Amino acid sequence: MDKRIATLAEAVAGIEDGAVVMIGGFGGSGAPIELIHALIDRFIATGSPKNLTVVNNNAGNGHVGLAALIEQGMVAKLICSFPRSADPKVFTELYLAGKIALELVPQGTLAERIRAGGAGIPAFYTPTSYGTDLAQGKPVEEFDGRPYVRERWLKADVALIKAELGDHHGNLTFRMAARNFNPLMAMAAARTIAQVSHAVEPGGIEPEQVITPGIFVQGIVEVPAPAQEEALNRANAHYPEVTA
Amino acid sequence: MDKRIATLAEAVAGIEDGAVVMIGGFGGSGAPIELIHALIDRFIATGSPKNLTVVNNNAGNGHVGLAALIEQGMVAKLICSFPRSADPKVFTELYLAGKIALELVPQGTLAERIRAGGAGIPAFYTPTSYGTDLAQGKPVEEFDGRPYVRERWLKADVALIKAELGDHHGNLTFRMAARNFNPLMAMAAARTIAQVSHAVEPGGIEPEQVITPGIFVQGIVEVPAPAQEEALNRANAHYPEVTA
Amino acid sequence: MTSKLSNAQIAWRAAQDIADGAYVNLGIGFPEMVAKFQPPGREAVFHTENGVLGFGEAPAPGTEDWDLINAGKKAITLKPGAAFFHHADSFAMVRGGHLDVAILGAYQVAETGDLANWSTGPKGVPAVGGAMDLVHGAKRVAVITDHVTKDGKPKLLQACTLPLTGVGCVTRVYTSLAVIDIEDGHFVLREKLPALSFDDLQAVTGATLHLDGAVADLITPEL
Amino acid sequence: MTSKLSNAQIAWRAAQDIADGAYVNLGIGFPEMVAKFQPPGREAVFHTENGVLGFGEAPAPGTEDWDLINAGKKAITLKPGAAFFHHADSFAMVRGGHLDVAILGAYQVAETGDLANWSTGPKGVPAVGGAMDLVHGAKRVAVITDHVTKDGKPKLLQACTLPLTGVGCVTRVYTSLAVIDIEDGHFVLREKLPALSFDDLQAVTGATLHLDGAVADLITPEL
Repeated sequence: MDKRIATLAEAVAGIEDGAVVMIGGFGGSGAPIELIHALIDRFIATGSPKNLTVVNNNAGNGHVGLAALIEQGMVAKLICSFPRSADPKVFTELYLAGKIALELVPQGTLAERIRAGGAGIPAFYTPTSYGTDLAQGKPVEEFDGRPYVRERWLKADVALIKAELGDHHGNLTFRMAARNFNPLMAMAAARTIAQVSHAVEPGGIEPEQVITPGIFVQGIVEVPAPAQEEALNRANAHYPEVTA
Repeated sequence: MDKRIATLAEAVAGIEDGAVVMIGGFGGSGAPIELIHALIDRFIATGSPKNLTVVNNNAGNGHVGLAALIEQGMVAKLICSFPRSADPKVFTELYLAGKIALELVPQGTLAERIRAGGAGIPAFYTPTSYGTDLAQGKPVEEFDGRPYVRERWLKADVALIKAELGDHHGNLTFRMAARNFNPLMAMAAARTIAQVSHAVEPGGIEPEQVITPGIFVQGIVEVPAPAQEEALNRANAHYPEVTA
Repeated sequence: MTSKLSNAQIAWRAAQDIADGAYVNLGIGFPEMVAKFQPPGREAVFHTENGVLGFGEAPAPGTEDWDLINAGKKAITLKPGAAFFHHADSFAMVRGGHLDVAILGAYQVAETGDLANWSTGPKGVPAVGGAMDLVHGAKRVAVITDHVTKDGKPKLLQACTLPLTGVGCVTRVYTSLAVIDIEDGHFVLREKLPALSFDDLQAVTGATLHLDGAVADLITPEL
Repeated sequence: MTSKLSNAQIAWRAAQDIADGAYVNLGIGFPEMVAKFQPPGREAVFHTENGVLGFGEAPAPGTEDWDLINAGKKAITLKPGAAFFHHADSFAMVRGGHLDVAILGAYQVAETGDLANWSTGPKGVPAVGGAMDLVHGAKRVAVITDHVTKDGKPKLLQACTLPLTGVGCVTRVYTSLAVIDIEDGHFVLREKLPALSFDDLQAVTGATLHLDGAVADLITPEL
C-alpha cells in the first residue's frame, strides 16, 4: 500500500465543481497552504473547480491560502465559525456584496458535526446555541430537564489537510496546535488528501503515536518546509503573485 | 498541581455504595486490576462499596479483576457489550440466578455513549441496533432516508482506568491496545483514577503524545509492573487468594 | 469428491474478493480464517474493534503480549504502518463507512439482507459485542457460513427467525455450496459447486434463488 | 481617587477567585488579561479552544511559532505538563463540563444569566467562534466588563436586547464598579467600590440589585 501522490497538482486533480471541501487549520496554523494554492493554479489554468462549498473555522487572512481561494471567486459558500480576523477583507467584501453565502456555526458544534460525519452519527444534541439566533429552525428537545439543540453531521467530498509526518499508509501526526480540525476533517471526507512535511516509510511513526490512522486518508503529498500563513501575511504576500 | 495519590487504598477510598463505576479495559488488556483489587480489599474490610453499577466491555474472566469484584457480590448491575468469554462463570451463575442485572449494549454504541457523556452530548443517533431487540423502546428517526436509533449518554461517578505513563497533571499515555475504553471513560466520569505503570514529572510526556489530557483525570496512582489478567488466569489465580 | 467446501475453502473463496489495500474487519472465530488466504501480491489492512489497524498473525506461543490482542482476545502481532486508537475512534471507522469489507459469521441470513448472528434465543447470557455495529457502515458486509445448520436446516431464509443483528445489511454470502449475492430483496446465485444441481441447491435454501446471467463454477484449492 | 476600576483591576479581581490547579478558559481579548494576575502560589491550567492545555505567556517577539497559538491566534508558549488535542476533544472539555471556569467579555448580561457577547446586530459579518460553546459546560461562567457602555448605558439588564450567546449561563459578573452574582434570576450585589453608594450603583444598573448579607468593599491594587 502506498498512498503517496507525486505532485500537488495531481493531489488536487479530482476535485469537481460544486464539491464540498473541508480545509484544515485554525487561522494559519495547520492550514494546507500549498494544497490550496495548487487548487488555485488548477482553477486559473482550467476554470475549475468552482462553486465550492468550503468548511473551515475561519475565512482566511490576507491574500494567501483560503483568502486567496475566496478571492479567486472559487467559493460559493463558506461554513465556518469565525469569518472575522485581522485582514478578512476578501471575504468581507464578497459577503457584504452578496456574492458568497455563509453558514455560521459555533466552533464546538462545527467540530462535533464534522466528527459526527466521520463517525456515522447523523445527528446529535448539544446545549450550544440553545435560545440563540443560531438555533433557529433546529429541533429542540429536553433531556434530564435541560434543553438541547439537534445538529446534523457534516460530510465532505474532499478534505485538504496538513500534517507533520505521514507514512505510506496515510498514518499521520500533527505539529503542536496545528492539529486542530485536521484529524476530524480527515474522518469526514470521502477523499482526504494530506500534505505532509515529512513522508516516512510504514513503521516510521510509532503505532501509539499515530493521531490520524491511515484508514481516514486517501492520499499524501510531501511538502517539505511548508509556508506559514502568518509569515506570508507579514510579508504581505499575494497568491498568485501580483506582478507589477 | 500534583494529582498523585500515594496508595491504592486511598485511590479507591471515595467510591460510595450505589456508585456508577466505569472500569477500563477490553478483556484483560487495559484492565486496572490493582485498583479493582484495592476496591475488593476495602469491601472485605468495611462492607463498602456495594450495590455498584459497573460499566465495562465484558464481565470479567476467571476469579481476578472484574470477575472477582462480581464474585464478591459488590456489583448490582453490569452495563456491557459482551459478558461471555473463556471463563465468565462468576457472572453467568449470578446472572442466571437473577442476582445481577445486565444492560446489554452494542460495543460501538457503548463506546459512543461513554464518549457522549464525556463530551456533553446528551443523545445521538446511530444506525446500530436498528430493527433489533436491543433497540426496543428507543426512539427511531429517519435521516436522509435511513432509520437510526437514538441513544443516551453514559456517565459515571468514578472511572478506574489503567495507563502506561502518567504525569502529575494527570496526562496519560496507554500501552498498545490497552488504550481501548480507557480514554473515553476518563472523559465520562466525575472522578477518574488512573493506575499508571510509570509516574513522570510534568514534561515527562511530549505534549503531542498525550492521549488523555490531565483535565479528564483527577488522580493517578503508580503501580509498577501491573499484573496482566490473562497471565493471572493462566496461573488460575483467585482474588483474594484462596487459602487451603 | 467433496460434497461441500471445508471452512478453509469457504474462507479462501471469500479472500479472493478482497482487494489489495482494502480495510477489512473479520468477525471473531471462523471469519478470522479469511486472513490466511489473501492472494499473493495483495495485502489487506485488518481492523479489530479494540483499537488496532494493521495487525498480522498470532505470535509464537510464549511470546504473547496481552496488551496486543484482537477482538477475540487472541494475541496478535503488528505489521509496519500499524496504528492504535481508542474504542470511539475504532467504531467511528466502523459506523462511519471507512471499512471496505466486513466478513462475519451467521446463524441465519434472509433474502432481504437481514442477518442473525448474535443470539440463539432467550436462553443463557446474551452477548452482542461489535456485531451490530459491524453490519452498519462497512462498504460491503459479507457472510461466510455453512449452507445449512448442523441438522441440515436452511440458514438462508426468506426471513430470519432468530433475533436480528441488523436489517438489510448483508450483500454477499459465501457458503459451503455457493456464492450468493443479495440484491433488491432477492438471493441471486453467482457461483455453485460444479457437481451440485441448481435444484439440489434450491432444495437446501430457504428462499428462492434467482439467476442473473450465468452461474460460475465455485472452484477452490484443496486446503 | 479612581471612580472606576481599570481593565487590569477588573481582571485582577476575577483572578482572585481562580483556585490553584483550576482549568480555565479565558475569552479572546480583555479576558486574556486575567492570566497575568494569578495570586502567588496558585497556578491555573489554561485551555484554548484550538487544542492546547497548559500554555503560558506570549513568546518574545521574533521567537513565535505560528503552530503554537491561542484561540485569538496569538503566539503562546508551553508549560511543563501541556497537552495538544484536536478540536472535538477540545470542545468535549468545554461542553462536557470539564473546565472549572470560563471568563468572558460581554456586551450585555441579564439578571437571568443570559449573555450577549457575540453580535452587535445584523450589520457586518457575523462571527461566533467558541463563545456559544464556552457558556455551556464550564462549571462556572463569569463575565468581566465595564459596568456601563462607552456612552454610559447599563450593560447589566433585565433582559438582553442584543443577540444572545447563551441563556441562563452567567453566574458572576466582575465589573468596573462591583462584583455581582446571578442567583435565581436576580443580580445579587457582593462587592462594590467603597466610595460608591448603593443608589449610585443601582442608577447605572439596568435591573434591580438585590442584597444577601453585607456588601464587601471591592478593593484592588493600583495596576
